[in-house]
Amino acid sequence: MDTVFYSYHDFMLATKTITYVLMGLGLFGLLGFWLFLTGRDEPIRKY
Amino acid sequence: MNTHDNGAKNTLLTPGNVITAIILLVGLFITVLRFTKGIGSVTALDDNNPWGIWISFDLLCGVVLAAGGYTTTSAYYLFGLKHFRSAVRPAITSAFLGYAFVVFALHYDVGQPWRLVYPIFVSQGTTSILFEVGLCVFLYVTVLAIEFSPAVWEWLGIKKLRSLVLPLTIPLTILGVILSTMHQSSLGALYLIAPSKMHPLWYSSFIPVFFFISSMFAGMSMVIFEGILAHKGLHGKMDALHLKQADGVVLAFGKASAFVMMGYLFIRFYGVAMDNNFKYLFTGYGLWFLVETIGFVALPAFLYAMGARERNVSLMKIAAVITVLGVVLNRFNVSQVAFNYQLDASERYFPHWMEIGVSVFVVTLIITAYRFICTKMPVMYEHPEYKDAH
Amino acid sequence: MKNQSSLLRRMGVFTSVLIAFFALGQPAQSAAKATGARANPRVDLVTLGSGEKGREMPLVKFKHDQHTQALAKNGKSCQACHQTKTVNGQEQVVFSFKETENLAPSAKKEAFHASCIGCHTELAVAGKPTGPTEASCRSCHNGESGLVSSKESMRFDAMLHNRHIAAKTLQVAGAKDNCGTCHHTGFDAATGTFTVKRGTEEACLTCHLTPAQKARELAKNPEAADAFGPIAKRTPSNQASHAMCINCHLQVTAKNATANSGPAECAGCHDTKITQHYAPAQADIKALASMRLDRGQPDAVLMFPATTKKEDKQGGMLPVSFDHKLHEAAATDCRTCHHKQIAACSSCHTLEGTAKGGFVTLDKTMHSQTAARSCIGCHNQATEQPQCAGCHASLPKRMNENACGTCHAAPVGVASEKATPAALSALEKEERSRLAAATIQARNNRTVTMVAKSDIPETVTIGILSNEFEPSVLPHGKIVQTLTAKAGESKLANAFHTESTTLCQSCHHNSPASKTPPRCVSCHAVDPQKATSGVPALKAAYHLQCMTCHARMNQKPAETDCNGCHKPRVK
Amino acid sequence: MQRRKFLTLMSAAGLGAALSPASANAAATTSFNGHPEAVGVLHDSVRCIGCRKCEEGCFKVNGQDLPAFKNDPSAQRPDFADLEVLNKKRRTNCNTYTVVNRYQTEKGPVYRKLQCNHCQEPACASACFVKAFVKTPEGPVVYKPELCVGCRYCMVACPFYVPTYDYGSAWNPLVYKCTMCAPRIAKGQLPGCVEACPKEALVFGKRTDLINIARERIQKNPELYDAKVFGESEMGGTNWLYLSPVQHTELAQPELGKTSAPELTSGALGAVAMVAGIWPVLLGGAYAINKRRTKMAQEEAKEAVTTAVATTREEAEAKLQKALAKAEKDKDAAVAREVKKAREEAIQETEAKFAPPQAPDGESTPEDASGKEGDA
Repeated sequence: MDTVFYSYHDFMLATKTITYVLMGLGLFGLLGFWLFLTGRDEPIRKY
Repeated sequence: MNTHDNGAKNTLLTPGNVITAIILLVGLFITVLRFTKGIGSVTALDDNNPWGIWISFDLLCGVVLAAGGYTTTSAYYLFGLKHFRSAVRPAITSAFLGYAFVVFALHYDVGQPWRLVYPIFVSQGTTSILFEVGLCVFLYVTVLAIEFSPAVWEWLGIKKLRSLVLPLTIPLTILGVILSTMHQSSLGALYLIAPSKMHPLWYSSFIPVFFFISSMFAGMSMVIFEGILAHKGLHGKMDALHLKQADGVVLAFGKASAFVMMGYLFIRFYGVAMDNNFKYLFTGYGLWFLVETIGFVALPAFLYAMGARERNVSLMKIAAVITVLGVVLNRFNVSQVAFNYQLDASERYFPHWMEIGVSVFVVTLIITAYRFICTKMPVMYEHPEYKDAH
Repeated sequence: MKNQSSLLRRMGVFTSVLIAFFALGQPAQSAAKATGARANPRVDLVTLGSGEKGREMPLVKFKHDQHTQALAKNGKSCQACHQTKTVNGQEQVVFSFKETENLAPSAKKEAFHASCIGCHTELAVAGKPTGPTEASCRSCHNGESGLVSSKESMRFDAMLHNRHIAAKTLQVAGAKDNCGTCHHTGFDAATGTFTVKRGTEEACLTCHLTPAQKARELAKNPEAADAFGPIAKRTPSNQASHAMCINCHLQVTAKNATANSGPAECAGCHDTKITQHYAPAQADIKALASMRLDRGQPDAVLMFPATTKKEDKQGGMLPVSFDHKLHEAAATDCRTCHHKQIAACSSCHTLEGTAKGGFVTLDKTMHSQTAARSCIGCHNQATEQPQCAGCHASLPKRMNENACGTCHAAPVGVASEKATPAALSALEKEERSRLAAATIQARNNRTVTMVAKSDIPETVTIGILSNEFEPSVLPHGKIVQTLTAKAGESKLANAFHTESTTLCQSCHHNSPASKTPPRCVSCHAVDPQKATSGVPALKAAYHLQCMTCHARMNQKPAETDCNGCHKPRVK
Repeated sequence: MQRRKFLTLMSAAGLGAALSPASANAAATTSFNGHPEAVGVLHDSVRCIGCRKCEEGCFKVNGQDLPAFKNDPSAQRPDFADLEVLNKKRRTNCNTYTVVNRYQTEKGPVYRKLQCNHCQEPACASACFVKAFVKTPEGPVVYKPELCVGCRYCMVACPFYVPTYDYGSAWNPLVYKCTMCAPRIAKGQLPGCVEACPKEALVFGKRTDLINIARERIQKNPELYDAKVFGESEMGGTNWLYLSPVQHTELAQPELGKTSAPELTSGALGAVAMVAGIWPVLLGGAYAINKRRTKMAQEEAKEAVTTAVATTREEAEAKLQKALAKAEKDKDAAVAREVKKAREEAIQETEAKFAPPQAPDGESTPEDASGKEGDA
């Protein structure tokens, strides 16, 4: 599955697309981890 | 809109209303022209100058002047500066309106506005800085809409939706800062791709940083500036807390602005040093660069500092106006004065009156919408039912 | 009511933001585009300044000729501004302002102001037209006046040189010619006299370095010296030439006002059109042109490759029979070839290269393609004249290996076993010179017969590509005749066009010389897609060949005039 | 197991391709030189005579697709025999894919053809946020009108001022630029302009071959040519290459440097990911720190009050004991009443002294301090 890139543009297009997807996943992942991290601190208050 | 407050029929023909009506009519006329005869019929754009004031003012200035949203929310929610409490809602409101109308104004500028969602849903050109701007603006408008929505729910009395949104405040604030950082800087990064077309004094590989840092004090100064306007026009809509905190907001944001602006001033000159562009400082463009940096950054920074030392709120308000003008000047310098600087005068761009007309139209719409929201919804005051919970 | 007025105010703020930008933005743009005052070129501008630090005013651009003329009108001489001193028994003008040479800047400034304003005021009092007086500083110190110098360097070409040699007003006591009037080997400052030594003449610039050269040399080494002595004591070229030329011209005029004395004002020498100003009479041109400078140089020489290595004295290549006399007439002056000093090329440039010759080897000295002073470089330049450029533009400028023998040929009348570099270099100098002269004579006598008219077609019809045009009729015979006639005018062409088919080969290239060259289409494909890489297809080949030649030889039709060669096809 | 699952997920999303090690560090250690088979055109200004045949050839191929002529057969065709237009500085527009301009130089008039240079690293493609420009492996940079939003960022980005816009169209305004006749090339034909050139001032071929041809021409006639092949390295190289008798800047060819468009923006794009990664950490941290600090301040204040109250209470108790003892001694009830009053006074006084610290603006807002909304 090794793609040959002949131009830097093609390379960037591929890597940036992946990065954007990972960024989205990462943001949700961090939020989840934050909740996991602080889960025992105190109960989440409901309004 | 104004008549809603006054009610009496004889006030319908006030100068303010007449001017608003004329602007809206002219705006509608240009809108019709734009969407029937094409962009060329209402603009002075050409093949050398594809971006006019609809980008310079409506997009670049519009976005940077709406930066008050993220600065205020992060100051209040993230850094725990409680005396910004009353400034949060107005700032979110104006940011939301600012962004909404940036998107609205873009419909005039792009050739096929019905395809504006293409970059997000159809074909993602991820190498483009504009893709990033588009994605961030799209997400940030959504974030701002959610952040703003409690005011609507309170106004409409829908408690359920309101309580659904409130727990999201902190994540949304953080997301808002991330998105703002990205697209505020990316608006500057748009110009990274055209080094040969930009005057060296304004082209720098640090231009994204310049745009981001300037968005901080632009946002803060805009909050102060909007405060001045709101106190003149909407004084009656403010509650005690708002009035009590108003001066504190000015002092705190002014002080912060002053410090950020000094840092910004230095990095602008570091940029000149790193590209060895000192020689250009002694040309006409250099003079203009100094006017921008000294006259519209260093000067208001000093005014802010003096205001902070002497607790002089009115001096800070003057500084805020100069700062806002300076940021507008900077965005125009980057996008118009420095861009295509090497072309002959005959090939340069000067806006068509109808372009200015559309921009004025958009600004009028923002003001009108802002007035409507502030008179109807709990923005300047806290809704009596949710007073403790706010 | 309050709301409406606040709306108005808000609108006002936003509008003023816009206005502020455009109002402020425009001057910055126009300022950057603004250019200076319209250029006013003058030959005679002299920039005057006292050298004072931190001056407030721009330097004065002084119109010298205007002042010379004004002084003459008012009966004043050069002494109004210049001092004099005695040189070679004659009173000479010193070309710096008054006695200001050694003054402090402030005193110098005072001197300028006193003299200029004093003189102007004097004339003003007398009611005569004059220049600026007291309190009109900017009239003289006008930095943005647009005045620019159009001064050209003085070109003392062969014709001018010959006119000086022929001038009867110039004589040197006890000498049979007047070279010593200008050329000197030394100067005794105490007595103010020149020493003259005939046969050692050099160009003025050989000793009198330009101010820039002098400064550069002294910066490297304050005690720098060359074959002519220490550089520090040398008068720079501009002072030397003004002192020598103008003083002499003034003296001749003083003795005899009607004499053809040469110019004394700036425009006389520094105008681009100097040769028009002082063109010799038509009758004299021929005589002057055939004059030859006499410095004891040979007419013809056998030039041998020089080497610094003793054991390798003979070099390898056959000598070149060099027609020195012919080249003297063809060159502008001696410095065309002899640059630093008049000496044999090999005294600095050897096969190995020496520091004195800047490590430029003899091979490069003679064969560099691009250096204007090398043999090949100069001949290459000659091929750029219109009568040669037609063919030569399409030919590669590179030397080809067969060309060596054209110059490096065995001398005429020497038995083949003796025609070796070693044997020839062992001959006496006179004998070598005689051999060279004989070889040159034989070369000049050679005539090249062109291919007979009957052997070439008069017209060639090119129809293979005709589409929107009728076939093109090429006037082949006429072209050959024109080229032959043009080449015949050139001595250089006669020397180097050695074969009867040489001229043919400029068009019928890349194939052996022949009376029946291959057709163009044999190499140039009709279909560009099928053409060999780098070889133009047929249409382009024709157009390239014809158009380039026509353009270079200034021949009609114009390149874009299709109908000049092709008749449009009637549809 | 985890890793495999992750990779499977990635592949499923069609992303696995570029994660392989060979291309993972491609940007740092590999140079991108364009597709080896890509074609291009060499324009030789030494040969060009400014006859405008290329403009005519281009119009023959593309004319019917241009806005002014698309639906209007009666539209006046340009007169390509008119060479007077060379006296004006012209540029391409939505009705002309190519123009030839004349430049006065010390070597006489020199002509240069303007059209899309089909960059190896196209700025337009790099700038386009809907991938409407594609650099094909064959060489041409082609435009996909069905994707174009009309933002005109390509026109801002292009260093050669090539993309043009049809500002006159209300419903389908598009970008127009030279296509290198990509459809013709696919059919084995020459681009329209190249075919029309009478002097082969335009040479079509593989870019790698064209560079060799250009170098050979320079080498054979160094006095005719400037030593630079424009387009060889400009902004990462272009597939149109130029030879000139004078410096290329005299022919209004911009001084561009070698950095390609994607390289110019890669730094800023990289920073985006870092912002998305680091900002939540820093800002979340700031939030947590502030929240914790507020809480600590509250607890400290509470503790201080408790301690102070306790101390006072003890002291008062001691006092009371003493007083009681005295009272007992004196058996004076009235005195005992007095002492009790004193004790209460002391407690009140201490409580007032250790009341929670007041906000700077003098406002005491306990509900603020807890940051209720923020407890997500």
